[in-house]
Amino acid sequence: MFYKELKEGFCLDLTVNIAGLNFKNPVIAASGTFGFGREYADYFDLNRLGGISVKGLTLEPRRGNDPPRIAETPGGILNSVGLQNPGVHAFIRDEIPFLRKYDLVVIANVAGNSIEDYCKMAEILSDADIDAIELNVSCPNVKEGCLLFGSNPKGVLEVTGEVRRLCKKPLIVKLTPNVTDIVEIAKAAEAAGADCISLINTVLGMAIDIEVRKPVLANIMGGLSGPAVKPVAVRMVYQVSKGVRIPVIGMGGISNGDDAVEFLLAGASAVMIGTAGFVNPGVWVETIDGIERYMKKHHFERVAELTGALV
Amino acid sequence: MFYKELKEGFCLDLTVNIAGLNFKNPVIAASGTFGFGREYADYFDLNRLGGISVKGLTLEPRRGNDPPRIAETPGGILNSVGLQNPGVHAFIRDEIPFLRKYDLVVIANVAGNSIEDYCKMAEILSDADIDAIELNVSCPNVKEGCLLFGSNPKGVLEVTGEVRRLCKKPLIVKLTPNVTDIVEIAKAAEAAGADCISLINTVLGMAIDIEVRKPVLANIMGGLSGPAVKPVAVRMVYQVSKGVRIPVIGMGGISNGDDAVEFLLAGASAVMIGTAGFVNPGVWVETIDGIERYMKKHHFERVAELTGALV
Amino acid sequence: MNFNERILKSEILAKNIHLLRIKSERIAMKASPGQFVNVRCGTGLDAYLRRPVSICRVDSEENTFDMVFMNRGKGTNLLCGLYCDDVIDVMGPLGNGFTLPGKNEHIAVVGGGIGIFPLLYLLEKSGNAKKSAFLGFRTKKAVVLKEAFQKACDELVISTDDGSYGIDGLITEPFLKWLEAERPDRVYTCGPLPMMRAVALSCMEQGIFCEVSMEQRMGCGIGACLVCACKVKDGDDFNYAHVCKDGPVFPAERLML
Amino acid sequence: MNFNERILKSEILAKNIHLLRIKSERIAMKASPGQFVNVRCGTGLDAYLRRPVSICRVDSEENTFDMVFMNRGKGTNLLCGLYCDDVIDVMGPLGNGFTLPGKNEHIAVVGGGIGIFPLLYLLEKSGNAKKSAFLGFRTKKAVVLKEAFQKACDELVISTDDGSYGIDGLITEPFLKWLEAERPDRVYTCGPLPMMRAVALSCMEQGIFCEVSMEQRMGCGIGACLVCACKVKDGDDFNYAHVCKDGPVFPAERLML
Ligand SMILES: Cc1cc2nc3c(=O)[nH]c(=O)nc-3n(C[C@H](O)[C@H](O)[C@H](O)COP(=O)(O)OP(=O)(O)OC[C@H]3O[C@@H](n4cnc5c(N)ncnc54)[C@H](O)[C@@H]3O)c2cc1C
Ligand SMILES: Cc1cc2nc3c(=O)[nH]c(=O)nc-3n(C[C@H](O)[C@H](O)[C@H](O)COP(=O)(O)OP(=O)(O)OC[C@H]3O[C@@H](n4cnc5c(N)ncnc54)[C@H](O)[C@@H]3O)c2cc1C
Ligand SMILES: Cc1cc2nc3c(=O)[nH]c(=O)nc-3n(C[C@H](O)[C@H](O)[C@H](O)COP(=O)(O)O)c2cc1C
Ligand SMILES: Cc1cc2nc3c(=O)[nH]c(=O)nc-3n(C[C@H](O)[C@H](O)[C@H](O)COP(=O)(O)O)c2cc1C
Ligand code: FES
Ligand code: FES
Repeated sequence: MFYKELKEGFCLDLTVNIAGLNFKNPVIAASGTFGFGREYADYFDLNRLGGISVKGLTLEPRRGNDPPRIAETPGGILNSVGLQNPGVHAFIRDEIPFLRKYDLVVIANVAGNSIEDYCKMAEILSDADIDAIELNVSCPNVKEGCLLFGSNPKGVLEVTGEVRRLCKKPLIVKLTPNVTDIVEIAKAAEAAGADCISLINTVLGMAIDIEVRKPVLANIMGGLSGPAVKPVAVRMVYQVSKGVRIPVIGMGGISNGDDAVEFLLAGASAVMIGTAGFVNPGVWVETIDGIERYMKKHHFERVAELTGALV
Repeated sequence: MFYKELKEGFCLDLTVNIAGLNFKNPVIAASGTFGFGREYADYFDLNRLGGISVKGLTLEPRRGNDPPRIAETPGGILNSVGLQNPGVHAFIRDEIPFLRKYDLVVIANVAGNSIEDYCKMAEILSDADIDAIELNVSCPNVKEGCLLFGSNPKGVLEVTGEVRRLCKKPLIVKLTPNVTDIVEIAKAAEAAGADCISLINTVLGMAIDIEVRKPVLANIMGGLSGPAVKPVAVRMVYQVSKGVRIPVIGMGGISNGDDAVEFLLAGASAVMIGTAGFVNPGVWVETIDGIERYMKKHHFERVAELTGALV
Repeated sequence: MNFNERILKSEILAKNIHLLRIKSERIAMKASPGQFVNVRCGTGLDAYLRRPVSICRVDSEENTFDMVFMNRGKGTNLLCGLYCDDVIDVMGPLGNGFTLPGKNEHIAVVGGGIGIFPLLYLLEKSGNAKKSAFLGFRTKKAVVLKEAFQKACDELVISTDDGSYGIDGLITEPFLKWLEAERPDRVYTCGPLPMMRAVALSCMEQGIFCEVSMEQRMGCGIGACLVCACKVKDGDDFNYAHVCKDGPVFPAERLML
Repeated sequence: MNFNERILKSEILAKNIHLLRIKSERIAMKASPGQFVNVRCGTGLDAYLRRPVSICRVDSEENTFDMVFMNRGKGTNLLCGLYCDDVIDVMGPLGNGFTLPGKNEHIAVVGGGIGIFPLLYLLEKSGNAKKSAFLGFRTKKAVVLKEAFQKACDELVISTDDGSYGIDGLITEPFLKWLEAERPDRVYTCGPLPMMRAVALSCMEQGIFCEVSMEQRMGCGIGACLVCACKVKDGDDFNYAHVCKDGPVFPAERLML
């Protein structure tokens, strides 16, 4: 029997500590799907969230790619937003004060065209009122930088290492699934001083509108997310969490508490959720509730015990 | 306007010629999903098919992996059959005579643990009554060989090159999507003398049964196929068909004529269909009919004109 | 989160054009013309994303609203299977609607195809303005809601692409002639891009107030994912606004048409 | 390819246990006990694979068959929404069934949970054999088809895990005692693996003919994809047979239990 004794006055502990950050629960809004939180604040109390990873930031404002930027695919979506964002300075000025009204971990997701970009942003954000930096070396929707760094261990080692030297905040490195050997890349990030790995970013894909004989996305290719990618994400979380000693934040297609538990059991310490929120803005809150239900049913007191708890 | 004039007495030409092989239509049963054709012969006339790629063969019989070997995932399935097959000799003795009763292109899909394995099978099959050899360097479900070769250009170059020297049949190399740069690998196959590239094999994935806290598959990980992978497959077909001069056979999640057309437009000369047949044994025939309907509607006379015909 | 509402009426207006009347205090109380709802089609993976559909009219006494949609893909096809008393998951009202006209102003709406639906709501909410409506359809059989429009405006001009009903040809032709002659206070347009472009450019040339309702593929529908981009002027340069939140209605001058 | 058939009856036998009666000449004419059908649940991606369900009985005059299933996941849940006159997509009959007993032989069936359903069909088709049935359920509320079994056999023994109905405990206990006393000609078993193992091992020890109906996750359901592997003896070694084509019914001696 793998059940533990149910205690009297049993009380659930949903907190997780990752790289010194205290999340009140392991459910985090995924970067790029949640803006800076303002929109979903109309739909639920952001205080429910464990954390938020904000829309990917760049040093300068970016206007992003031509539309259409989204295509529906079986069980998922392709997007090619191309990192539209107001730039790191506007973020600090306009968005942090809003986010700080809530009790949640604020993660700044950053993407650069060059190592210097990443370093500058890390410096700037080290002095800003955020909790952690998520290095996005995995965005498939921009021409330079980013994915290039994330596609090989050397690139990840370099950019992570340089940023690490300047960065005074806990450093999360977000990996792309579009690689042959994800573990090798995660290890490079770890070796270079990352405090945490998050994965997966989107899977490079494409859809064609056969009536007009053109790619659906103006940018031709885009990043696949949503339920369709879940098995790929679970696999990578499993592999990476076995391969590195730092904690892993898992994501990719999570739509409910059961999915989140799947990632935790695979080895994740926390999860991020993005695409499913487009369909169901209640997904973050329902996922927290669903994890709780699972813990009660299976007699886990602390959510941290779920991490890697395969039998 | 991209429509061509509709001629009187308009008649559709569904044939495609790939590496000297004449397919009466571009729809081929995908390896491992169609056995050696016997089972589906009870459901439709195999003469309707353009071709069949038989269950992956090894030099010696293999009994495959422990069950469960299949898991359902959102919009797809994971499998970990592990190349269960009677071996190449039994195939020649017991299956070729059956297949030869039908008018279709017979492709022998082969997988090896070593380059010698591949070479021996290529020699043996060169003298057998088959039409082409499909080099499976992409099976994620066996411990040694196979995927190892397919995961890097050097491996593909080597195994393709060695086989090419012995192989008297048209040589198709089937690629795995679990790589950072699919084009580089396709180019290696082309450089080593492949006549055709087929892709994608399954995407490495994993599913966990949270009630029992175990991976669903006995083998832990498995290969993802079905509709969920379609955008990844279309993207890779698009990239590879732009990167090599040899023809490409596309597959991954095709469920109907529209999906097949999407692959053709992306650059494929023909398509293979597997998983969708489990749900709908009529899928191969319906796909042929669906391609025809599309050609009529869009005034294409020859299916070969669809290949890469993005506007 | 629960956006489920009850359907009170499900009606086929023409081949592939369906109307649903939905009871929803939430939406009926807050909606304004030009806004839309984001509709879940089924509950599963088959049409995963929500579909944006305009609010076509609101009955604020009954707390109902109508939406009219064309069956043209996986999602809308699933909506065709909904009947009276079924439940439908509708987020909304979303987006920024039209600027309502002032009293006694003279307004014109110019709509084509599925673009006509939000314009009906606009006309019905435009009080005692003087209202002209120009509607283009593909063919006679596609003409829907004629009576409702007739009631809601003072002057109704209909054209069909194939001439099978009303004026023969595009609706822009009669409209542009009329525009020059009448010089209304405000023009509102929704429909195919070439139509809207022609309408907006003429209005701008003549200095007439014009609002355009844009379409784009959407993800979240509320401004969080930034996929529904729409090119807007930004000084000498351009930028991307978002149809779901900044729009769907934009002043003609803001757009790069 | 069209495997659509009409549902004549949809009945809830117990909490989460549903019966569907389906009109199908194709299946009713060809089926034999132990075979199954592979059922499409819905038409979309939500439960993508077909679900194997045993044929529970056949009425060859009416050309109908019954299937009884437990609602325990995405697919079976979709099947719960089917009613009389709805259409259902059922491939079959599939697999190899039980060896029917000879005249006047004495047979026993031992079933547990959802494993009892194919055994009813077997009893009903076993003509004038002398028939004993041993059925195990979780609890009293889960006991279904009692009358049908009673009619179809000469002796019916029921147990429940919690003792709320019939004998208290596992059905293997009364069965194994009975087996030694009665030494029937043939034993057939379907249900949880531990139950089938106990039954099969005892039969083999005592040299009594025994067939076992196996379960495995399936892809194609017809023998083409090789996913539904089942370990079988192969000389001193083992090999994998396939539940959908070589089974689901196997002689006990073939299995590695
Ligand atoms: C603000 C707004 C208001 C609209 N109001 C109406 C209305 O009142 N009546 C009506 O019939 N239609 C309206 N549309 C268009 C409607 O959203 C599309 O026809 C519908 O999404 C197509 O979905 P489908 O399932 O039929 O097609 P599919 O091809 O299955 O759709 C695939 C994906 O593309 C998106 N998509 C396809 N076409 C469009 C389009 N033209 N605009 C936006 N997304 C699209 C879908 O939402 C979906 O995500 C409106 C669109 C917008 C943006
Ligand atoms: C030959 C055979 C005959 C069967 N007869 C019956 C019957 O008469 N009545 C009945 O209630 N059940 C029967 N079963 C079991 C039935 O197939 C499963 O309960 C059902 O597939 C579960 O599907 P789900 O959608 O409820 O579960 P999900 O968890 O959504 O299923 C996910 C996947 O796992 C597969 N799966 C899950 N459990 C099983 C299982 N126990 N066996 C095989 N596949 C499984 C499903 O088919 C599906 O592919 C039979 C199984 C087999 C192999
Ligand atoms: C519209 C959209 C925009 C995204 N933008 C970013 C981004 O700016 N930075 C980033 O690291 N990931 C971005 N992602 C990836 C998500 O954060 C996440 O890794 C991925 O979508 C998988 O999770 P999901 O299936 O729950 O959405 C984006 C995803 C989507 C769908
Ligand atoms: C059960 C199963 C077994 C497979 N076995 C093989 C194999 O033996 N050799 C091979 O090259 N590909 C094999 N494949 C991969 C398919 O041929 C195909 O590349 C993949 O499934 C994508 O196509 P689909 O989505 O149409 O199934 C197998 C796939 C499945 C689902
Ligand atoms: S649809 Fe998400 S921002 Fe408009
Ligand atoms: S399910 Fe395909 S071989 Fe049995």
